[in-house]
Amino acid sequence: MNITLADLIPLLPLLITTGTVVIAMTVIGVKRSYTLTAGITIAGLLIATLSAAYLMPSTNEQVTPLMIVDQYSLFFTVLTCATAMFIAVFSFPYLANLDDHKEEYYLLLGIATIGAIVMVSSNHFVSTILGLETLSMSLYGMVAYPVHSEKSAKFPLEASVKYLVLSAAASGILLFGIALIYAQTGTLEFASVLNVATATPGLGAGFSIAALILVFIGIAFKLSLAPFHMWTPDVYEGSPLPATTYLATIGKAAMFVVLLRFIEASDALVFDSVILVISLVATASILAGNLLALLQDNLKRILAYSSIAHMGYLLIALVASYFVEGSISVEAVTFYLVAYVIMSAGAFGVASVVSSSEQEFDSIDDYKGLFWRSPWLAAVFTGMLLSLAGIPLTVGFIGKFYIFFAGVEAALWVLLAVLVIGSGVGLYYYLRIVYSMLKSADDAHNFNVAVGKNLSSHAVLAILFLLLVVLGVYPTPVVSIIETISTYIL
Amino acid sequence: MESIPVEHGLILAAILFSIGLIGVLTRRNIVFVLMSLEIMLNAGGLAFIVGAARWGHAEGQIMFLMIITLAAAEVAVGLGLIIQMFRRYKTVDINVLSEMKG
Amino acid sequence: MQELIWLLPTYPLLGFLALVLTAGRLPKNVVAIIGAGSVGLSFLTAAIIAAQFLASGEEYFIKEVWTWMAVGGFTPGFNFYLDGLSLVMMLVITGVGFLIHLYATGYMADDPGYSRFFSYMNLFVAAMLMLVLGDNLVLLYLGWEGVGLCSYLLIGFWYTNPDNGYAARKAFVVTRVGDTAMALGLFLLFAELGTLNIQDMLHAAEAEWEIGNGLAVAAALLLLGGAVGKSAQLPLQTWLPDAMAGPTPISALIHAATMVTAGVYLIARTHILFELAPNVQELVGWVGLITLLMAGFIALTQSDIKRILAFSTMSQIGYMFLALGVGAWSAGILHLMTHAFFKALLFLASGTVILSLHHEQDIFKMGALRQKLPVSFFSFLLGSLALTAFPYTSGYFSKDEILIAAHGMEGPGMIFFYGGVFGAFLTGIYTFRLFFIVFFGESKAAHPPEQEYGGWNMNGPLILLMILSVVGGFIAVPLDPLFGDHEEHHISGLLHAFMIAVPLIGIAISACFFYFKIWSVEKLMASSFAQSLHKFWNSGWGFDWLYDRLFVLPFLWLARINRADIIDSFYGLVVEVSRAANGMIVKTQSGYLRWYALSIAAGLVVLITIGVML
Amino acid sequence: MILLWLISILFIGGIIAWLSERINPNYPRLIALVTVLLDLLLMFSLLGAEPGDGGWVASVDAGWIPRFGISFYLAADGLSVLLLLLTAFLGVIAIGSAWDEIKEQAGFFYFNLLWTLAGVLGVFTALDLFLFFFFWEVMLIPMYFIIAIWGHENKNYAAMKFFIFTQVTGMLMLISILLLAYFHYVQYGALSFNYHDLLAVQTAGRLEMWIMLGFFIAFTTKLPSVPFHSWLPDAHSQAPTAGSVILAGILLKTGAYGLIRFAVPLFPEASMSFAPVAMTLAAISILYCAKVAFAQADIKRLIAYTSVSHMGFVTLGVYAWNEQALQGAVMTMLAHGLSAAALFMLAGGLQHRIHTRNMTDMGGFWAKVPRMAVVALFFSVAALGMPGLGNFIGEFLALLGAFQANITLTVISAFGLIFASVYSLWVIQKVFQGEYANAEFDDSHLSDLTRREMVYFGAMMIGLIWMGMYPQSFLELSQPVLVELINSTESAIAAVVQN
Repeated sequence: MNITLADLIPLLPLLITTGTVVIAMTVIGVKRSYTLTAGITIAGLLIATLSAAYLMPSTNEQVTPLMIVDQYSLFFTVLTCATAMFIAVFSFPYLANLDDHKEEYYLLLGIATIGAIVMVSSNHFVSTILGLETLSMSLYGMVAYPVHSEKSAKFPLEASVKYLVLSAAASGILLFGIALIYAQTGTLEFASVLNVATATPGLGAGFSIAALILVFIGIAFKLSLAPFHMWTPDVYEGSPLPATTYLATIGKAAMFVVLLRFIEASDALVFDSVILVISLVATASILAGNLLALLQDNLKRILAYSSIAHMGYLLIALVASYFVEGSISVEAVTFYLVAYVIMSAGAFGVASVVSSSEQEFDSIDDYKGLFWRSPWLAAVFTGMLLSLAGIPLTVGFIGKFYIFFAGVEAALWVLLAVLVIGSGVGLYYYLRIVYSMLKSADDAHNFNVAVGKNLSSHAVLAILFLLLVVLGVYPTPVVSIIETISTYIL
Repeated sequence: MESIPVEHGLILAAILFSIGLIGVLTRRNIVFVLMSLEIMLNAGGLAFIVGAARWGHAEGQIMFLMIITLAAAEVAVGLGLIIQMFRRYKTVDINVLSEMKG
Repeated sequence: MQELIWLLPTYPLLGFLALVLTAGRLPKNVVAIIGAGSVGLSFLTAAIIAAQFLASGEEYFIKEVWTWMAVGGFTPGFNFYLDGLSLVMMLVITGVGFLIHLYATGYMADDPGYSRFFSYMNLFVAAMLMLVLGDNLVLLYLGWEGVGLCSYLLIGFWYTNPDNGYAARKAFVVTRVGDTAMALGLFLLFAELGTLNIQDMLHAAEAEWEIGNGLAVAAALLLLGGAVGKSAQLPLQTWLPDAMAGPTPISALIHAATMVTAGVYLIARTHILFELAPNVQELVGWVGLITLLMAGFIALTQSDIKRILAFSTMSQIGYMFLALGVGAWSAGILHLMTHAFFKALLFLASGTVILSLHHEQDIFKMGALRQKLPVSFFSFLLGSLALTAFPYTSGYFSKDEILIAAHGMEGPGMIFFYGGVFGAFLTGIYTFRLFFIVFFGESKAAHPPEQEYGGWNMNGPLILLMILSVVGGFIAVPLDPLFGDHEEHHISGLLHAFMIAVPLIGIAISACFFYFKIWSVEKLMASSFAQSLHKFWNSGWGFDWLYDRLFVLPFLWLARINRADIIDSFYGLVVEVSRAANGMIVKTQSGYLRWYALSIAAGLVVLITIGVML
Repeated sequence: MILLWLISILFIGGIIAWLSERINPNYPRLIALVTVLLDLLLMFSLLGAEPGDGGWVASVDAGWIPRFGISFYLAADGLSVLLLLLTAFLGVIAIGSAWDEIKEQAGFFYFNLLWTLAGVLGVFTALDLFLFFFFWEVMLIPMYFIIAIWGHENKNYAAMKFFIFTQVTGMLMLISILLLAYFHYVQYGALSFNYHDLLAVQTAGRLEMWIMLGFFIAFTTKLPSVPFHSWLPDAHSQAPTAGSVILAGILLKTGAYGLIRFAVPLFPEASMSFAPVAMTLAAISILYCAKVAFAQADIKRLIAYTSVSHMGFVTLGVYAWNEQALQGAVMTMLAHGLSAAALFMLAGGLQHRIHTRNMTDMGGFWAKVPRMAVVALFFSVAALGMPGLGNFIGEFLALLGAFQANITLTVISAFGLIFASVYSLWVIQKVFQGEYANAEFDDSHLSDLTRREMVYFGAMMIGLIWMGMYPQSFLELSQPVLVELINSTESAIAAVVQN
């Protein structure tokens, strides 16, 4: 089969991003200019975002067997590119003073985004692996980026090694699982494991289950679900903040989209044992995540642990999708992913705005008295944290509401109970951070909170905050969009 | 001609995979850890070959090629990091990489 | 003019407000005018209203002011109900009340809390009038609680001394126990009869309940609970003696003349209900009898002048209960009135004595005050005579009627009769014990009085009350239409003579002990038995001791051991558990790559096993 | 429409108050005061309004999240109006009590204060259960800030406890609400969170009981009732005076309102078969907390426990579910709102003057601060249920009604009247009577109530006397609503009675 030009149109965002990276690379080759490279990347990502948004209403086609470009994938393309752009903006002041080549960072960021775009629009294992590895490879780089810098306070090396080894192992598991599924179904597309090709006798349900679980575990690692979560806090803590942000937002969202498509397509949930396994993982993640974060003092680690819990919440909606007719649980997953990206981008954003590659402020105590030193930053941060805790007036609440709704309709009482307990515990550590911001400011570290220094980052924070509140108070537009696009998954 | 039963191939792959996994668990020398990872990945590759053999498709082979490249990339990055690590810690014992915990 | 009955409580209420709002900034004489004047005004009004009412010859008269609340058939109003009973009560309250106020203007003259004192007093009078004039039980309850509050405030008037505070709280809480029972009675009555308007309620009760009906019994019992609380009868009598901590006019007004008789009023007011529950009515009699005897014995052993009078009050109210118990309603009310006269007299006189001796209350530190304090002397003389029912004094008529009625009752009537007579005998002894010790013998006062304390405003009331105590018995109380219990009981002249003689014998005995000193108490007290008996009586039959063990101490103990609220510790436990869980699970984040890999491998194995096994 | 105004005025006013601080540190309190007074005035227009169908004097209904059949539906009837008035009135009082106490970050303080009030108004008027839950949670956050920023020595713990208790139980209520909406979907083919629609939903048996419990727990946590009460003493003792006023005066009432408006009418059968348990809890609350209150040395903790004890009468009244009992519950809500608020203001005033809440250090203040003593006496007496004052009407009616529903529990609860007298008088004794004690603290600032304070207390006194002497003016407002509610649940309850 040969690809016509028409086929390329849906791939526009992907191509634009790729183009951006290429251009940036050549520019670097010609003349190293940090500002220019960053500018090109940001602009490119912006254009990619817009193009995706432009394509979204009208497009729905299978481009090559590898990629499905429908409204759903385009929606997440928008989300991915936009977030990537935001992170690029955060990175600019953060890396400004790195005593090493800074430009290549943006190449990595761009390439990672390419991988993510491929993932969100993949309904074929090949593209999944391609996207996933592209993403992971560049993430290794981003995590380890300041590794040469003597001044960098953290442990990028340790983080990247841990991440590399473990995620390679996970890829191995994933690949092995895919291979088994392939052996069972004879196709690499996301397809039901039930309709085993008639040509040769099937290898049995147990086989499919084992295969499905292997794949799920491979993905679960990337989503840092318990008990495959242990890398998360260390990697989050060790990486430079923008990389952490990328890992926590796009890395998770793209992976979950794949999981969603795969689970829906493969009818994995017809097997009670698979449902059981997923529920177990969900329970473990919610409890482990929240309990681990309880007394943690390092901001990055807290957010890492909380992300574990949040992924657990998402699994509830995923499980629900099997019991609920209609697309409500898919919508729940989708909306919650959007909410999650917004709020964790915001939370890490605040941290990276005040930090730099020389010194990161990632201890709760660093934020003591922030409320009185910079009400603006504190307000944003508080908003993000309350949203993570699922308090009204924030998008996180609507997300929680979705999850609860799906759970109730599916009558998953046990999981709901776990959800309630988990959220209850969660309140404690979110409020701990908020409270330390409320403390009197006298003995607090004085990191720079001046808005003037990096206006762009603050602008991004403003956008995120605005989204947080608007979607929290009047989510209807997004809700209806998600309602339409979710039909493409089923 | 009489082909090898699929099960056998897959069991072999599984054994390979386990060997690789155990390697990752047991070895303290990071170089060996990387090698064990290679084994795990290639076990997956073998499974693909078996599957491809079962269906007489090309996809399996393609996947195998992909896996090889992928593994190569992983190792490339990995080795780079190992060098950094050796520079900093003068050892390749992965246990030194345990400054972040809790 | 009867329309203006609402003015009665209004005057003192205005007085109260005026005194509170000015917060002691007024000069004393103005305070006195407001304080005593307001009550005087309402007495005048009461007198006129009474005259018109009696002239009109109506049986009752209702003045509706406004609807308090209207909640689904429950519609108590601020309505005043005037009939013979409430007429007597209001006259006693305003009349005696006025005299006591007048006396107090002199008695409290040197007290810094002058204005505060009169504000409380006025509030009390207002509340007491609401109590007796209210046409429904809720309004009565309002007055009931109101007087309780004022009693609390006035007992604890000298607040710097914690003992007074304790006495005040004790008085309030103990009576509150009774009030709660009464409230429950109200709930029961409303639930069963659908109204709390007294007259409608009583008619409904007559219509719906035959005699001895269980509900009637329950209701009557609960109301009785309220009555014994307020009137310091068994088993809620313990608060009254301590209540003497308050200034003496209070003891006269609240703890002798008016408030403590509210229980009698309540029972008389709802007598139909009690007639429906004969055993309860009989119980009332028993309560009265036992109380009056016990109080009598205690009074024998007291040495504090006011406490003696307190216990005698208790025992006199016992007589009233006895009267109610035997159905001698109007006799009971008559005794209520006469008692108000002579007991108020005695208290006020004792007040003069106490002041003259610079706040000395121990009778054994007095003596030979006959010449020094003539007014007090005569007050005490006449008061004591009335109290001991000396023939043709006021007390004589009322007590006489009661005992005769008791004699006429079948069943326990005889016991009531002889018990009552014996009580009168005790009364004679302890009353004149007090009288002789205080006014005769040689002076044991630390610093004897130069001259008697008080001017016209203190002596005037005393003299008026003397007259009333003597002739008060001739006042005809217009109660017959209300109770219609005037079937004449007849007892033989001999028995009657005996009845009259007994108190005199009592007087004679105490004379032999304390005046002629023929017999000596010391000899009597020689035996250890006598001493322990004396101790036992002196401690009021050990009720305080018992109640402390039964209620107070356990409550305090419970309060102490659970100060931290045991329920909260459960949530504390939850916190501890999650902390512990955190402590354990954090250890898994060891930082060792191989450990992490192990967890992945383990998870892999476990999940696969679970998945495939199921 | 006016309801929307009432709420948005507060929201906007809050923001303005916050910003105005930059101009002048004294503006925030002025702006706050003006805002709340404005609200109060607007509310009076509701009093005149002619009730439409269903007795709603005002309502707003706008689409919000159609996907879930969620609409922005506010409506007020007599009951709501009463509570709205209480809210605004105590809002003014609270601002007054904060007037001099809150010095640092005043702007943010009044922002939080007004937003709490806004949330409460929302709770009292929301007739879309999602919206109700939304406001239910919204009012917590500013309250959390008030405690956590301007609180006392142990504020972090207290604020955290308050927040977690209400949040977790709130999630249970959310589940119940969702179940209800889901059943509406199953039975009527459309999702809806509209109160009237959900009233029509048929639930039965154990499931109904579970759903009802979700509401019950959330409401009794806020009320609070044993065993969910233990956040309250901490929150109260740590909160600044204004915070305590809002908490005790208003926030607790949202729980009671929820019981009356939602818990029982939505699940009549379950509620009525559950009534004995609820009333038992009420009785326990009344007695147990009265006892614990008596044991406290921290005066604010003491008052807090008495609040729990008094709110027990509300639960008792609600689950007796007849007109007297319900009116009693409502009157108790109003009267306790004033008396508890006043007592907390007194305690706060004392703490402000002598920097301690420990009663064992106090004594004999009467001579020093007579006005304060008289005021304290008044409100303590009100609290112990003195006839002629509002609290009496409430508790008397509640018990009167409860007696018709369950004699035993009423009798037990009635003992609360005795305990109330014990602890109330104990406070008076300990603080104002006895020998003057100032060994433990510096009493140089122990001054009597200022004229401004007297105005606030005077207002509350008049309020209580009014409630006590002529409660009709309040009862009349709530009467039709309550009767309507009772009638609407009559059949269901009859069914329960038969079984």
